[in-house]
Amino acid sequence: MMQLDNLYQEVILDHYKNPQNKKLVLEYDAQVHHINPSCGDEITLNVSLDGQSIRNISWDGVGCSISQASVSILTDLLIGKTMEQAQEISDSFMHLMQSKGTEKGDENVLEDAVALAGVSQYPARIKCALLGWMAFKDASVQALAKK
Amino acid sequence: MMQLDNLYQEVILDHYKNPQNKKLVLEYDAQVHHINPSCGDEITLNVSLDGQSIRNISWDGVGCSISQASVSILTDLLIGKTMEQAQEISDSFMHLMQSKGTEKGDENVLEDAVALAGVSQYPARIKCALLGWMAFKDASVQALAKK
Amino acid sequence: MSLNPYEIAKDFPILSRTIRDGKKLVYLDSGATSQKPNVVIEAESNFYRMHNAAAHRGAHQLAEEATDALENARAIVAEFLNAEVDEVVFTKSATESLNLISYAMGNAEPGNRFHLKAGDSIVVSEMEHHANLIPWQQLAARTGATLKWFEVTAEGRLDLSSIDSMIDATTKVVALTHQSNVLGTINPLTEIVKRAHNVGAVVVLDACQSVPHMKVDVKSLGIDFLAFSGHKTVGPTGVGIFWGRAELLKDLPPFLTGGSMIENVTMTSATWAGAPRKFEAGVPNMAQAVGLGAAFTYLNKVGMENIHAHEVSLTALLLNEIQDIPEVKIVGPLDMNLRGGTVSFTVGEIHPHDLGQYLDSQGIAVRTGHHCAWPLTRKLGVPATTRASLYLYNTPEEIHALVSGIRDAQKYFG
Amino acid sequence: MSLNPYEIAKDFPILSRTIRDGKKLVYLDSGATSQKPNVVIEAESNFYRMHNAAAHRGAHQLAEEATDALENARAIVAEFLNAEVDEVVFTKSATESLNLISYAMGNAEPGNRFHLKAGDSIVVSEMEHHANLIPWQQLAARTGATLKWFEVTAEGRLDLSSIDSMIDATTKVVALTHQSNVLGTINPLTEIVKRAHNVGAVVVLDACQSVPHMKVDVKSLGIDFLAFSGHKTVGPTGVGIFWGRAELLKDLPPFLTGGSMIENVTMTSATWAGAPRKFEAGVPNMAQAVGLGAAFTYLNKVGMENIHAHEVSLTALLLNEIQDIPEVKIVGPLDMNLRGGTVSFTVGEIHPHDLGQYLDSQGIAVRTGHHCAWPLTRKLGVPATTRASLYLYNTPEEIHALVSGIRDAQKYFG
Ligand SMILES: Cc1ncc(COP(=O)(O)O)c(C=O)c1O
Ligand SMILES: Cc1ncc(COP(=O)(O)O)c(C=O)c1O
Repeated sequence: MMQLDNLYQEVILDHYKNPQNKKLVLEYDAQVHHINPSCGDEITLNVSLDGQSIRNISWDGVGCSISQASVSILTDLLIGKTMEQAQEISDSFMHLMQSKGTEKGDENVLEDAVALAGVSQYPARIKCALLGWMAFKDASVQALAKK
Repeated sequence: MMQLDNLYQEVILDHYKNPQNKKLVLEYDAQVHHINPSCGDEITLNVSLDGQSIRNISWDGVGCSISQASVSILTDLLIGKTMEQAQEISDSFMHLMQSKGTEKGDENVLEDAVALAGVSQYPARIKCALLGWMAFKDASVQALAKK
Repeated sequence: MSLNPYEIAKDFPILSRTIRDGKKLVYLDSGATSQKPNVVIEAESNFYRMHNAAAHRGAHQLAEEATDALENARAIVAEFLNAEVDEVVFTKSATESLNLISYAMGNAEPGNRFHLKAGDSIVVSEMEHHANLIPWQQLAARTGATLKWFEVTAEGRLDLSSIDSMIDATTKVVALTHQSNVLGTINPLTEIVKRAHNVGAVVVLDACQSVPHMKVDVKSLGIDFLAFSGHKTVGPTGVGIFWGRAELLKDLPPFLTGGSMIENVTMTSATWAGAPRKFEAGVPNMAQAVGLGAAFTYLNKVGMENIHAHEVSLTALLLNEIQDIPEVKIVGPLDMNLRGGTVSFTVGEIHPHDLGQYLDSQGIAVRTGHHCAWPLTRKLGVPATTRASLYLYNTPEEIHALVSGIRDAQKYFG
Repeated sequence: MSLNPYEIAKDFPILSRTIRDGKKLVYLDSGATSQKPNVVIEAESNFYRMHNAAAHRGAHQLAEEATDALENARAIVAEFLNAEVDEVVFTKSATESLNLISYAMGNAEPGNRFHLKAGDSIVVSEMEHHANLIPWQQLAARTGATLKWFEVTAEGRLDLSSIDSMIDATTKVVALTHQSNVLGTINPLTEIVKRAHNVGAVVVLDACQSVPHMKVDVKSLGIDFLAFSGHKTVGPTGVGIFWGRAELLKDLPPFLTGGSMIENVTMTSATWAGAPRKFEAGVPNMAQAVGLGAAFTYLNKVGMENIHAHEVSLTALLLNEIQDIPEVKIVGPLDMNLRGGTVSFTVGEIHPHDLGQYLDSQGIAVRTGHHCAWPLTRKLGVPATTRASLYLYNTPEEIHALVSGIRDAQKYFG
């Protein structure tokens, strides 16, 4: 239909309607609460580790389809991965977000997250897509520090 | 020669070179010190009254030809006048300064001070011409209050 | 006489540009910032091209002309507000104006009428923009004074039921928005001003959302200080107004210090010029002040009554049509009694960001989020809202475009 | 490569206008404010005509474009100064920038590295502009800290002989002008920065008169904070820069509070965004920031080295010719060692106001008075001076015009 469909890909709307791991589990190594100051979107995110592996990520929050889908996809992607793998994936996602629409993203690394490629053409929405990723980064650093 | 001659009339340059009453007399009813904050010109002015009459005005200060000539002319004009007459003359002078070059001033009231009419065309210089008049106003109010 | 928005729109060059895939721009975000007519843009350019010099700082002809241009703009603003010329202070924005008054009060020594201390109170409301809330929080924290606030009712009105206990003998300042930038609510001032003055408090009015849209007469309102931004009133960015009653400005300490606001300076101390100079440190934002003068001249020509009437009729149309859309919930008054042309709403489960993005794809510019009034948004029980804010150049067609856009978004995200 | 001022002057529309009775304008007052090239005027206009919306506050296309324009301007300024992008804060002027740092330090709580108290000291100099003096006087008065200052020698240089006692363990901040707006003196910074950092003090540089005229690299200077105004650097009025090192901006409390500088807000408290946002409350002066970006792009194209070389050669010419005039006395350095293109002087008994007025009648714009550096003027033992300040568009003919003008004034008032 139109340019907007690049932003709102099917995958994103699916995750938005059926968000993964959107229920805070009670056991965690670190919990963070992040806010997007410009729109008021909020997220609480719990991380638990198993040595250098990510045992679980769970979350709750309010936000737009982009921020909700992005964190939902993140949990699918990162649970079970090592911290090193998670770092790689995060870097790759960050890179995609800053690409101003020039890149499609590596499906082998980013899987469903490539559906968010269109966000990079809407500068004001990049921070929506990053809200969950920033929260995860913060939480995983805290969780590692605790060990 | 040119437009500037309206500003620097012979009378003004004469008063500038030979300022009248520019020597503070020691006896006075009120002494004030006024400053022109934009250029740094300063004046100290003493007033002594005799009932409702102006017995003497003396002054000292640094400033441009306009400010020096204006206060010199003021002393010539106002010494010996009643406070009421002084008020009339001051009002007339103030009016002339705000005339933007449209008036010549009433020579019967303002005498030599009509030579300052050209100042009204140079907005930045009006406060030079008024420095002494403001100081006199302030001093005379103080002197009256004292009585 | 009435206003023809189609003719008006021709004066604003940006309104003829297109958005995204060639969509005509429908600009419904004037509450954030208004667009500028050619006369304003050119007034600023012409100042640079013809008269630029440091105002109040030179005896040469350009400096005289720059001074004239600046002071002429001040006179236009004063007349617009029915204020005295020396009561009008040029700042960079409403935000600076509100920081000016709150910092200046913080600078007041004991004995000064503006001095604040523990036991004193400052009254604001729950519907304040951050710019009229945080500076007062900070002042309270610095001085030990208490911050109190009027609550907002479910209908989006100030709850004045407790006015006598809210504004009491401890109150030194009541700082209030004239019109809410979220709800569109216009606050009734008479009773508040009367109560404030009865207890010896001053009233600071945040007029950001009123001055652009209706006649604001500082004398008949009876307020003490007023703040607004030029950029919301078809003027340039980078200029705002702080107005205060002459006898109050006399006692109010300065805020920014530096050149041109002084009477005398030594290495260890300084004394101040009179108002407005005392509050205008440094080389002024001359071109922007001149542009603001041109903005008010333009608005005067159109007529503030016409502008207000036009906005009332558009807002009534919008309120009427938007309420027919299923799942739309308006936050703020549903009728036109004491309300302006700012309409915020939610649309079912569609997040405002997503709705705004969809509307943008249709060329329609609205604002989404908390609109810098986060405590209010929280109080309303929503994470965010979508806001359409109208101005003189908006048309009935644009209202219809918004309404259709919302319906289409419902299908898109449905 | 060198600079052709006759070609440059064509870029500045005001320079082709006439003064008084049809005299060609000879603008020698760039120290007060510079003139603007067409590209700067148009950058501002084009922003309004094409991209105007509230930056950082909307998801619609215009808001994106406005944000891009603003952030692009920030990147240009950062590159110009060799700074990091997030270290560059848009203010309205140098005056605001200097008030920002001094008020922000005043807001620092005990424990914060910027907290000041009795026993601490602030060091300035006798050659400061009021904008870099009064804010520090006020901060000292508010906190109980002591204000100290470097004196100025008869040659118009900083007297650094007492540097070790002047900057000592009590010193928290050294605030200094880079180039005097009266004397033209360029202050040597290496020793001062070293000494300040040795005792744990920060160095604030007033770069109003240096950034427009020579390459200023904040990293190689080693300073901590810097302030200047856009309008003196061929940019618009209403915009200034505050720069600070990233790790310092992190700890520095905010100054103006309001919208867009927050992280979270409730009715009773607020937390802050990171720099630069933390220091930019409210809708920014976007058009002016964009104009400043265009100004630096223009200066880069001409080349700062070329500009500096041009001014050095004109100043040498002026110093040479003016000293041949009987009764002329220059205040400030007589040679070109560490000196810029600002030359202040007295001419016998002719009062600067009268001299300035005469020159104006010939189309020559200079400044007269204390140039907002009253303590310095007093120290020099003169009530006022006449100042010629040069920039890239000035020509040797204009220097000759000034010199003849002074000689003619001597005849006129002789
Ligand atoms: C050295 C110096 N510092 C500070 C200022 C203040 O700049 P502004 O008035 O643009 O804020 C000026 C110019 O007026 C200046 O020359
Ligand atoms: C009600 C209200 N107050 C204050 C402000 C702050 O204005 P500015 O950001 O122009 O300083 C705004 C707009 O942002 C507003 O709508």
